Amino acid sequence: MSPLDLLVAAPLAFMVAALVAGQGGRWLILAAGPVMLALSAWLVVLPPGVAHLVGDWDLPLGILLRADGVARLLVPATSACFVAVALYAWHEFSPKAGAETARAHTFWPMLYLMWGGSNAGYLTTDLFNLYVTIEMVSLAAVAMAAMGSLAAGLQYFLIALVGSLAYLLGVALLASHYDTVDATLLAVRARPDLPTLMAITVMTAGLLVKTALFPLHGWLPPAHAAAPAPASALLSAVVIKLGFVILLRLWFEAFAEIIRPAAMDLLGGMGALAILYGSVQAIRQERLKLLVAYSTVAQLGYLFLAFPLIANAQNPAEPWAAVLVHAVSHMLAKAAMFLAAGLMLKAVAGDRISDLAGLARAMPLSVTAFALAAISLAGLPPSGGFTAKFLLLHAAIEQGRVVPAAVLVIGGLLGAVYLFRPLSVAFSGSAAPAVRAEAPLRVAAPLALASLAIALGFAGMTLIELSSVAAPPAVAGPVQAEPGR
Amino acid sequence: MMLSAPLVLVLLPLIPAIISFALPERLAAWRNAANLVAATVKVGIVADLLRQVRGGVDLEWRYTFLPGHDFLLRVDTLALLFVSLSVFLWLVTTVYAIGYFGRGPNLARFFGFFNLCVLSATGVALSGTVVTFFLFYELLTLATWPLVVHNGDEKSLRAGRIYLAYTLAGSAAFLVGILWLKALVGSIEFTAPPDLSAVPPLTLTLIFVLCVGGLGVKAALFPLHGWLPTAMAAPAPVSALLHAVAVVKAGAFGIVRMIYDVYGIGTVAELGLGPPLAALAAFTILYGSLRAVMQDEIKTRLAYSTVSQVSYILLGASLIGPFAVIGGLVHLVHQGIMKITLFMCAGALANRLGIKAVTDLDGAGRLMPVTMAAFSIGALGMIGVPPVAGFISKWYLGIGGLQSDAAWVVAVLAGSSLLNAAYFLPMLYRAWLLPPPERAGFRELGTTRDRMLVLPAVVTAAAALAAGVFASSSFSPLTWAKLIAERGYLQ
Amino acid sequence: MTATFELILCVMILGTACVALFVRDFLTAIAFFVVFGNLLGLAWLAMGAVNVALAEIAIGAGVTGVLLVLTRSRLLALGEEIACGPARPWLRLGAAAACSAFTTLLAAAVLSIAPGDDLAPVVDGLMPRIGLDNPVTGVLMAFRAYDTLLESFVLLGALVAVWSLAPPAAWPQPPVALRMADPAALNVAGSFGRLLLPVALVMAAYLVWVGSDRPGGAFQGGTVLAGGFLLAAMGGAIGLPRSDDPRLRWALVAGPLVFLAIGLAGAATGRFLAYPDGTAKALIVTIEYVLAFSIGVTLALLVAGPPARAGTGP
Amino acid sequence: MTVPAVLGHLFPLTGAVLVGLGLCGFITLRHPLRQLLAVNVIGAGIFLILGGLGRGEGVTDPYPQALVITGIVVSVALTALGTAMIARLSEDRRAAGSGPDQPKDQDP
Repeated sequence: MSPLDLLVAAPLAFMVAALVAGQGGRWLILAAGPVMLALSAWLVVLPPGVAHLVGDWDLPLGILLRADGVARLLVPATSACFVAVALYAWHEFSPKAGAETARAHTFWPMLYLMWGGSNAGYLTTDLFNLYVTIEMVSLAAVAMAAMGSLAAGLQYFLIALVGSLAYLLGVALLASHYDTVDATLLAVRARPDLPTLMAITVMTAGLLVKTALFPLHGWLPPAHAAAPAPASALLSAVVIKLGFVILLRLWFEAFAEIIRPAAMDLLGGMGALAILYGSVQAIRQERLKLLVAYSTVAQLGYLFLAFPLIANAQNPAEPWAAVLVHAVSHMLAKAAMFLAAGLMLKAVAGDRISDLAGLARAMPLSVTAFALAAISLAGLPPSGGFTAKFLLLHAAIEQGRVVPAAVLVIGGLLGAVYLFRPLSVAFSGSAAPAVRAEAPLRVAAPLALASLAIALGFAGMTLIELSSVAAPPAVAGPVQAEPGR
Repeated sequence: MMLSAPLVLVLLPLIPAIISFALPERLAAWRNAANLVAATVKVGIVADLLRQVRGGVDLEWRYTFLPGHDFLLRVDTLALLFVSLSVFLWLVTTVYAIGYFGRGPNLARFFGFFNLCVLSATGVALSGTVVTFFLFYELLTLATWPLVVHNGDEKSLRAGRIYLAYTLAGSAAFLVGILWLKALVGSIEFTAPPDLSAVPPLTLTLIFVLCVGGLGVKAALFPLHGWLPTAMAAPAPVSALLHAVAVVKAGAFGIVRMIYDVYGIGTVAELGLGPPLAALAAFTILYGSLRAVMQDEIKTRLAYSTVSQVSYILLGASLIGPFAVIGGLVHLVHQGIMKITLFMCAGALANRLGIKAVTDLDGAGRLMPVTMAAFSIGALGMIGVPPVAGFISKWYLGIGGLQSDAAWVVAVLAGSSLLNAAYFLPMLYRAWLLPPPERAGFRELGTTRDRMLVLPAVVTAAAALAAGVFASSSFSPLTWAKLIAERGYLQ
Repeated sequence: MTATFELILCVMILGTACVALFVRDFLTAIAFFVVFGNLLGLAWLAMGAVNVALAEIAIGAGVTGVLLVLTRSRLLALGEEIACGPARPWLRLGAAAACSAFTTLLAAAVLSIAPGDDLAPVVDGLMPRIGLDNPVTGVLMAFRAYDTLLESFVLLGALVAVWSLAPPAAWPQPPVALRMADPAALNVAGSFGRLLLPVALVMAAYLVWVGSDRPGGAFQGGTVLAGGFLLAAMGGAIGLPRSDDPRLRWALVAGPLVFLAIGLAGAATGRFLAYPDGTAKALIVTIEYVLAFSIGVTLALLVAGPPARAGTGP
Repeated sequence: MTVPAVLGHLFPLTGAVLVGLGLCGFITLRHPLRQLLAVNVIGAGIFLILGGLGRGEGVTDPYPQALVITGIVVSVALTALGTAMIARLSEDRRAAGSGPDQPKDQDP
């Protein structure tokens, strides 16, 4: 038995259980939560370099599972998100007064499907296997988005479908060309010829659409803003990350040797524009959830802004760690923020930022969760978000890159502008508005996630060490790397 | 030693912070007790540290925060100067805040964030590396914001927005500066100034401008002072401790660190950075005083006075001569004690008599003689009348100016003193010599709460007087400032 | 001769695809899409990929075609037109230009890849270890069983996702009735369905059975089964189940669950999804039967759509 | 480019053209159901590329065959979800248009 298998098998087993249990499906989280957290912890403490082939069938035919730094950071964070979201949703997706609804029945199996799919994606090195995991996650994501707005869900569905097909087209070319779709083998075999470049291009384009990098982000804000709070949290925190992780695997592992610096700069430039555009849009929003959704557009930009910084670094391990820490802390903080926003908006029965007036008095815990998440998202210390932006800014300045450095600074300030606006409204007024009392169990979910995002700020060294476990050569260690050839 | 003294000192306010956040309003008495006990314990710890450090003990707590960036808390003489000031004033302000608020709304939140501010200010003081300093400096911003918007009205929300805009932009510039410097010369500890000789002068100057610009925001250096007067929308205890002491001093303290412990006097002189900064500080001194004269609202007048007075510290630091340094450092303490006295008195007047404008001060001395006496001592000190502490600062600054061949400093000091007199003396005149408007029977020290509101100001006023009268005693701020100068900057 | 046949086949594939995409009337489009799918099946046959040909005809053309027809009639019943959207001329031109350029690049890339069955020897070398003769089943159920396992959950997840779309009042009613409205048609379909369901069952079982040695397998068998269920439902021979029916739930999860359980049993004795020596064939056939049954039920319900309020239908 | 090369790549080239056609359809067509059909054409094209390039002497490599079968099943699953969403959206739109008496889609 290995956590590499169980982290995928267990959620799928829980999915089956939830489907069979029907109305009682929500109770399963009480078992699934501890099990998955324990498995994640097991994964983190595995000795470095643990990897095995499914069914012992050798490459190039078989599928390799691996506990690298990416998985060791993202799997536990994903588990934390799912557990917290599930605890929050436990109340929201419950059968009410005997009249069970479709959502109370279907949310839980889909949650586990998404969970299993995410874990499977983080752990595998097989590009076709990744296609299947993308679809596992997308399927659940589309259905969750459709719970809020069918129209937005349908738009998301069609875009995601084309994105996955673009990715699949690349996989098809690679499989035919190299007779393997394993990233570790491709890293050795890949040559910079037309089919390979074509494959990289279409795969990247498809994944960027799914990751919603500016200017391919159009579908994200309506879908993420309309969904019910737990679904929004999962969509913004977890779903987006899978496409990004696959991009990391492609750009820094499978094709690290053949991707040119100009391509890195292109992605970095799109990231920079995403930060600026997403932040400005977030500032302009009047509805809280749209603000948070545009914040996702902006925050994703940082992940890509880091690409050229990693590729050109003297010591790529640091920006590499930064980008993973950013992914993890964004995951935690964004899930926390959507859940906190959901609680607050539900309490005031509105959706506008101006509806939050006085909530710092009436719902101090929810506002605290929102504020802690905001600190991490704006990259203010002490938080995981700060650690990530600090390392990125450090790398940008060290490399003398003015534009990324400026964007990092401006993005942080714009982030503070849009994130402190709802807080400011929450602190306004002198009388506490009459709202329903906070349910301690539900508040605990965003509070725990946001606190984790803050706590990451104190664990910088541990995170950097974890991120470097089994890291691909292109991003490993202080050895002078020669990227771009 | 598991629990290092610097770490304990920094983290101690966390205990009352958590207690304050957690306790419900009906247990307010317990909350007050926790705050007072913690503040008193901290004074005790600092007193002990003062003794140890005087004897040459060096305490530090270090932990690797990120590769190449240590999180370092270090007790040195300069750190202790700032820490002593803040713990003393913390205790006083805690008493004052309890008296000021009584049982108002949101006090749990207020005391919680108040403690986080003290934590940050102590951290700023004890930081041993630039990055540690930055962390606490930024934390200070975050912890202060809820206090600025405490009242929740449109005015304080606007103040909060402006405050964040200024300070976050400032710290962003500061962060860029320190990371740039780090990229050039490696990690920067205050005790071991980096070797800057290999860095081009233009780059060094740019980095200096970024850092001092960033720190200058909190120090309210012209033209970065805009947030301070609007931030006076906050309740009086907040203005008192944070805006007269913790926040603005954190900026000034940071600039002192930059000049003396990061760049070093030699490099600053070589780059010719002293005179422009001194000129800017001098301009801020005069500008702040001029604006103060024009204000009618007492708190805003005091705020502009702060803008002016904090720049005395910068003036002293940028003149780079032994007497000027001592004058600047000692003013860090003196200005803090005097300004907090003024703010606490202003708060008491507003709280009890509803006096907010200078023109309402008529006869206030007769209604609240104790408060106004304290206020007068503070005001006279600010003007620089001997033997109040402010005189000592100005004296040393003046001599320092002459030493550094900058005789214009004396002119600036004289001009500023005149302006100080111009905005303080009319207030004293109205309060003591004009008749009060008709008021029902009013007892200044009627209840315990009244006493908690008024007596802290008396204590600080007495301290301001003592710091001046006993300036040459071995425990005075002046002596300590001299010790810092001897140990650190005058070899 | 073969080349000519293949050339004509390819031209027809492209032609039917064009019509299916761009013809104004959507029913015509669907008809051409089904023809297109069948032609693709022929192409796969021409390539000697009988397994894929079966899957393409049954699933790609068959099930997808039925889905499109049913959805079309639902939309028409709601009064919605499915016109060939009047895209702006410049958009059409731009799209055509961009897609031509993309196609050219893609074609060039394809041309520079040498075709070849380089992995076939590897697969053949491994086949004796699992005791099957159909190498495609070997890849699907052993060498890349992990993909197939996850895929079975994708199918299950798709049904759950479709169910999640049920209107609040409709849960847990059965999907929209597929029973034909015209009594004469119903009569014909009814007898047809009654006749065909057992045939489908037998055929599905046969497909799965031969799948281990010759073309066929769980997915193809499951699709045939689904077809049988659907025809029977259209003819009123069987009713569609309520979505909270526990028997239905077990039928849906049985395949994926057995697959997962056998995979985990492998993990307990050695490696996840590894079959102990000598048991491979038996285990694979077991999985395939249960999986085919679950796939049949799942596909049939996927086609039927989400639970609906009584009385709504095409 | 020689004639034999094209003939040897006949199916994958057809696949490439199908991908282009499908993409063009996806961009220009407005109705989601037609877009879904276009997506299926793209998918068929990709499978044809994958299978056609795995074609050896006489038979096709079982490895790409297995990938294609997996791909076809995933694709039908997604198509089913897509058609269900399109139909439900249409129902909702009609309900919204025909009057407020119809229960709106809302949070449970």
